Amino acid sequence: MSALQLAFVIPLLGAFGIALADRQPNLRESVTLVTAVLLFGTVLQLLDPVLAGERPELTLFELLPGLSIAFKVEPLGMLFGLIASGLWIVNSVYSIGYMRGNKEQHQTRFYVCFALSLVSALAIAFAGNLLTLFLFYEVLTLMTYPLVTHAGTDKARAGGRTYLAILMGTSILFLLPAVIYVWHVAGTTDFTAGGILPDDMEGGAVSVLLALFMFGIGKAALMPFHRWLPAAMVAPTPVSALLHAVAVVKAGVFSVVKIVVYVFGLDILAGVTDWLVALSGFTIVAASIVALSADNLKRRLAYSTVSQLSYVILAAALLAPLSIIGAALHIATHAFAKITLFFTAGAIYTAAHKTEVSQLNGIGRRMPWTMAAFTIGALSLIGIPPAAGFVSKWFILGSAAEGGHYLAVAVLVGSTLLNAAYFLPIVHAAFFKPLSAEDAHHPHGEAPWPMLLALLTTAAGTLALFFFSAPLLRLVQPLVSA
Amino acid sequence: MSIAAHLPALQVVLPLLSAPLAVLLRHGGLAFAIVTAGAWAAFAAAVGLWLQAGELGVVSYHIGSWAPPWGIEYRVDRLASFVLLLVSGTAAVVLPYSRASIEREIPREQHYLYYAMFGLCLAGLLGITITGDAFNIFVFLEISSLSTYVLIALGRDRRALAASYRYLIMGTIGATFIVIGIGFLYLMTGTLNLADMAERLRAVESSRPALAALAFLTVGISLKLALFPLHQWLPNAYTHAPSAVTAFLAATATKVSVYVLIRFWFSVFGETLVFHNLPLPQIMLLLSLAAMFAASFIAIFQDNLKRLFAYSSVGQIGYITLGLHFDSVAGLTASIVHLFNHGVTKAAIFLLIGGIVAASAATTAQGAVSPRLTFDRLAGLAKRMPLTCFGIVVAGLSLIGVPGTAGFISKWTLIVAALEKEQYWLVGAILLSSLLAVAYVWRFVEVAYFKPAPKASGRQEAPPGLLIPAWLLVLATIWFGLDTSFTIGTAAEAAQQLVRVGK
Amino acid sequence: MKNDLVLRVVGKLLIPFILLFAVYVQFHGDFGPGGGFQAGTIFAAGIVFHALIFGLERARKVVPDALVEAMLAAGVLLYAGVGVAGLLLGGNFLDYFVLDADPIHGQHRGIFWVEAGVAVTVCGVMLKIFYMFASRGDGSGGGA
Amino acid sequence: MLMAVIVLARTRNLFAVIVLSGIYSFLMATLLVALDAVDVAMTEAAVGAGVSTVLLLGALRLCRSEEAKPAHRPWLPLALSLATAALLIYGALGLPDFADPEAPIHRHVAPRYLENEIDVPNVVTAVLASFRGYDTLGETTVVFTAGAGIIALLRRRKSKRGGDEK
Amino acid sequence: MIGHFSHVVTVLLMVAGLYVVMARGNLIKKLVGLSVFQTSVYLLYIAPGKLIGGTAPILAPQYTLYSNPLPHVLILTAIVVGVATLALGLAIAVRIKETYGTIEEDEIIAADNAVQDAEDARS
Repeated sequence: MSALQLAFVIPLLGAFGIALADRQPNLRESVTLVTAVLLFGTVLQLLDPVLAGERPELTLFELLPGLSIAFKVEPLGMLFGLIASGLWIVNSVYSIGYMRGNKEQHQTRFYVCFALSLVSALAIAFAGNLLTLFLFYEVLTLMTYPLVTHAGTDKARAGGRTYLAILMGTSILFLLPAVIYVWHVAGTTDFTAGGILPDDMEGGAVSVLLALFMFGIGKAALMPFHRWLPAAMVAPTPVSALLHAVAVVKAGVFSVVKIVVYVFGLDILAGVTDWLVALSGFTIVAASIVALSADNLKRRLAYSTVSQLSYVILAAALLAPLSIIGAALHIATHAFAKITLFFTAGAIYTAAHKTEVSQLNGIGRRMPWTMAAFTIGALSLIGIPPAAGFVSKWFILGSAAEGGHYLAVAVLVGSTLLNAAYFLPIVHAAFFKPLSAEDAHHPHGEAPWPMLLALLTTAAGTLALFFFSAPLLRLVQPLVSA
Repeated sequence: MSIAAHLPALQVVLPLLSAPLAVLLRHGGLAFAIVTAGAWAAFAAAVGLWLQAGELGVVSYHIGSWAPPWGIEYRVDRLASFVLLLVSGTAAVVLPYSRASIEREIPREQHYLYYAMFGLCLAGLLGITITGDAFNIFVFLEISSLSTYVLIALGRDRRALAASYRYLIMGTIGATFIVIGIGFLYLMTGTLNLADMAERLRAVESSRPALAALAFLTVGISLKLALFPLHQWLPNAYTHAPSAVTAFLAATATKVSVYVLIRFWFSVFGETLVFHNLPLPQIMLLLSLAAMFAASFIAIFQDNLKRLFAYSSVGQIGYITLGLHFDSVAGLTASIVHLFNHGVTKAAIFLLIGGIVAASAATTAQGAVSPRLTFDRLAGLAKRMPLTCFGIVVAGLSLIGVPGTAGFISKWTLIVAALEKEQYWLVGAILLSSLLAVAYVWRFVEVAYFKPAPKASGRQEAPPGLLIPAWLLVLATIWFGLDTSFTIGTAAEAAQQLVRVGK
Repeated sequence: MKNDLVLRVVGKLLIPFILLFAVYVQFHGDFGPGGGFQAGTIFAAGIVFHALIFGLERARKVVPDALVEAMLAAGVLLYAGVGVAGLLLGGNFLDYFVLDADPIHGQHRGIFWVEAGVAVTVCGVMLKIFYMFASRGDGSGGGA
Repeated sequence: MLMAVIVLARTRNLFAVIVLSGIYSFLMATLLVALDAVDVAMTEAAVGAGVSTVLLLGALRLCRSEEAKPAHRPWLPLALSLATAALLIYGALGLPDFADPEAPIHRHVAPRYLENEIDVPNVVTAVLASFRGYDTLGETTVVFTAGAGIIALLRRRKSKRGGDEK
Repeated sequence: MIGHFSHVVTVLLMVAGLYVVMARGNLIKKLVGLSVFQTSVYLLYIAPGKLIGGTAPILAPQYTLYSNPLPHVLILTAIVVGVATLALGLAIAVRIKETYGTIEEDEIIAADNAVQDAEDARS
């Protein structure tokens, strides 16, 4: 069986095993971990061939005449696949600590859906054509829905409703017709370098199509379709991590980049993406401002995600080779940074039962490791060396300046300041402000060790990506050189 | 005698024979055995005919060896063979299900009559589908209708009677309209054989009786297929009929009526008459849209699960008729595909609901108040009946049109048809209405999965006799969502055949 | 009305003729108006008279319920049976030509049995319905 | 005939209604005879005037015999029926003239029936039982369906129906 | 116009029947109307089959011109179907009478709504 097939079979079996091990928690969690590790191993096996220029393929069956469910691994998908499967390991470790620490209900359902979400994330990453992408895009939504509504409270159900309504609504209303339209005009939906749309397609149709795609991919949280992200904050923290870093939003921006590169092609888009630059720029700034005003830590992180995602869209919309590379890199760097931040948020909640920014005074003394990790994540998002965020931002900024998109430049600079404005105070308060009075009476230390381990790992990863970004670059190089 | 040559006759006669035998024997078990055998035989025959029609294009059979137009002809083209498969296939699945289902819903000494009626209904529907003779359509329509009224009236809720009566009145009016229409056609052409009629109609095309006939047939058939706003009989009938009956009807009765409509529109009147002399397509478009939105919207606010899905059926029929109005191969294909896919999906849903009825009937004292599936009683159902609920969710996704289910295929073909005609706003309408489907399906999901069960009741899944047939159909909805070579292939061929004839 | 002497006498005299007439209509169908359906109805009417005059119970004795229900089915079976016979003898369904060496005679034979089938079913159904309605309510005399 | 029907539509005493419908059927039968449709006339007389009247009366014995006053003025049905009428007349006026020997129904299929190739003088019977024998099989099945259906509905039950009769 | 007199009669009969079905609330009255409606359709078929100077289609040497037998056949079938429907409808009406205690449509609907409301109250 080829590595590609294994990449789908392993997590499926894993999910099955987890379901079987319903009654014994230890067995269940170990199954999860083993699956995650195996999966990452398999995906790694794909890396070398892809670097060597191979494109492993796998065609399952023909869904419609001339349209089949097919997979094809190319650099971008490889990158996303690596991130998803790699972070799953860390996330599982973390989940075990979190779910046990907070004595959550329905843990089996949780782990099963988690595994299945990973399957669909990988399927999206390796999708060989639009139809396959769309199929698993929807599956991912459905698989994450139970995770979002995990608590089962009215609040959770309301959040889940928003989550589902926006993601399904946009995908059915905009993405599906876009896919069908592409098939209608191009006669195929296979991703091919340089795009598949007929060259004689007039600008009006192209920009309409682009709009359909950009709004249809609600997971990319382009305003005004970003509301689901904050709404989904009702979910347990590991789920938030999954949504924000591992699978969901990444699937969104990944699809954006993939479609821009492999369906449109940079040439045909020339001149029709200005509105997209403007809109994503607006999203970046607006979301940052909201984040600034949010006191709830997770909510602040959520809006930060919204703005960070638009970095990727902006970069894609710039249509310069460098910016595309920047977009790809930013998917990776943001993943690591944001998962770190969510892990720390969860750790603080588990250890100190604090959710608001204003309660974090002096917590750095109680949880030094956690807050250190938080600092690294924050630096990365702001884009300060030696954190990975700097690299991707640099590429984007560079290409923007080069292409003379001064609006974009301004947005990037401004948002960097805003990022700093909403992250650094937390760091400052955590380390240099005194503990508040009542906190002094309930002593608490770090979160349980699995959580700590997880968040330190990702923090380390954030740093590593800065120092060893060369392999990443080598991986995504072909995106534009092809 | 070689079986193959006589498949068309056997197709109908076998189930038809099973009914009187069942009455003669007066024994539930035997009746079940015979009628089921008849249904399976019919299914086998349908498969055979599907293959034959694939080779020959059209299979013609002269009953009584009287050549048409003097005798009655049986005529199986691609479309007919497709519908035959749907009808007999559904029956073949639903009948084994009935065995376990009606135990709880119909008094024991009635069972053999239930099976007899079922056999008759099946024979009637098959007869309508296969015959090539206008008046014969009417006769078999009545067979299926009368048996249907009885089957509905067998429901244990007294409202089943009222529903059945209402259906009888509306159905008979519809049938009479059809007779009037056929009468006009006969008086203008002097023949009853559809093919012959089509040819001779060319001469008197767009004469007033021809137009009147078209109008009467369309109205009458629309009554039978519950085209909005002629659907009033449907919700009550589906809600109060026995579960197995609801499933069977939802999958077949309305679909066969659609088939008859297609038959008359495309095979007899032909496009020029239907689509150019009258504003019929526009009317059809409006009514379809009305159904897609109004009915689905009403469905959202239903408090009774069966009723909810009954209204959803009315809405889904809108998609089918919508495909008709395009007057294109693509549109016709979409209609036919959805006709099939929706049949399978709805049958699955109603069978599963029947499972819920049975399970909750088991909890309430035997023969007590028939359990009404109001949402408050379904809270936390997923804990008690995980398989059933999951099945309903999967089928529900198919109603929404989520990729990987049969419903997605229907939607895809429908949208392609709309794009082909460059009616972009219609694409939007189709997608919007499927959001309504999301709404009503999710009402069930939230109640069943995320509402705490009233009392900590243990797990009590529906008996396997009910689960297995239902899940067969659920798997079918997934299968036809992934491998469409059969559905789309056949539908496309059928559509081309029809349009070519119509030209 | 059971014990009205005149009625009883008239009935006794009349009913055989009604039944006879039914039989005539049945078999004369090839030449004059009439046929299985009318015959069946008239025959049933005769029995109904009997029931009205001599009471439902005695009628039930003459033509028991079980028999009636059997008639319902038997007629259809007979009709379809003729059709199947056509099949077995190598013709199409309901092909009467093959029922006899001489095709025309075969036709006659076929029509004869078919009409018989119709008559049996119709008569059965009429009686059944009558019994049903009659035995409902207070159980005494029938509809009229 | 029209009179009968109109009175029938007006009166609310169901007994009268049924008798009227019986009369109506008889008139219909005579009219059919005038139109040479002796078989049909015979059947109509037996069925329309005989069987259905008995049936209706039987049913009436089990129900109330007065119809309640209609609560609301039935404009919608009126409109619908008039629309139907308009459509019918529209269509009917295009039909061949009454008793026009050139009408398609006399030219096309029927002649062969009248050749009497199977030597059955009563052509109606011939067509009924042989040419279109399958229709008649269907007809018989319909009757059978009705019979069996009525058994299913009216047979006295040991176990009472579901307890919804509150 | 005179050539279509029979049609006009037919139409009027039909519509009267149809009106009774749709307008009247009494179940049995509805059924009567329904049978009138169906019966009148017979004329639509039979009348055009008549030929002036023709006789009933019962072949005999002394006649040459016969009316068209085919409509007769069809209508025979139609009559039977009609009466079957009527019988079934009556049976249902009787059962309704037993369970509801009335055969007036309005009252039945009222009763059902009552039950419906009860359900909604419970939920």
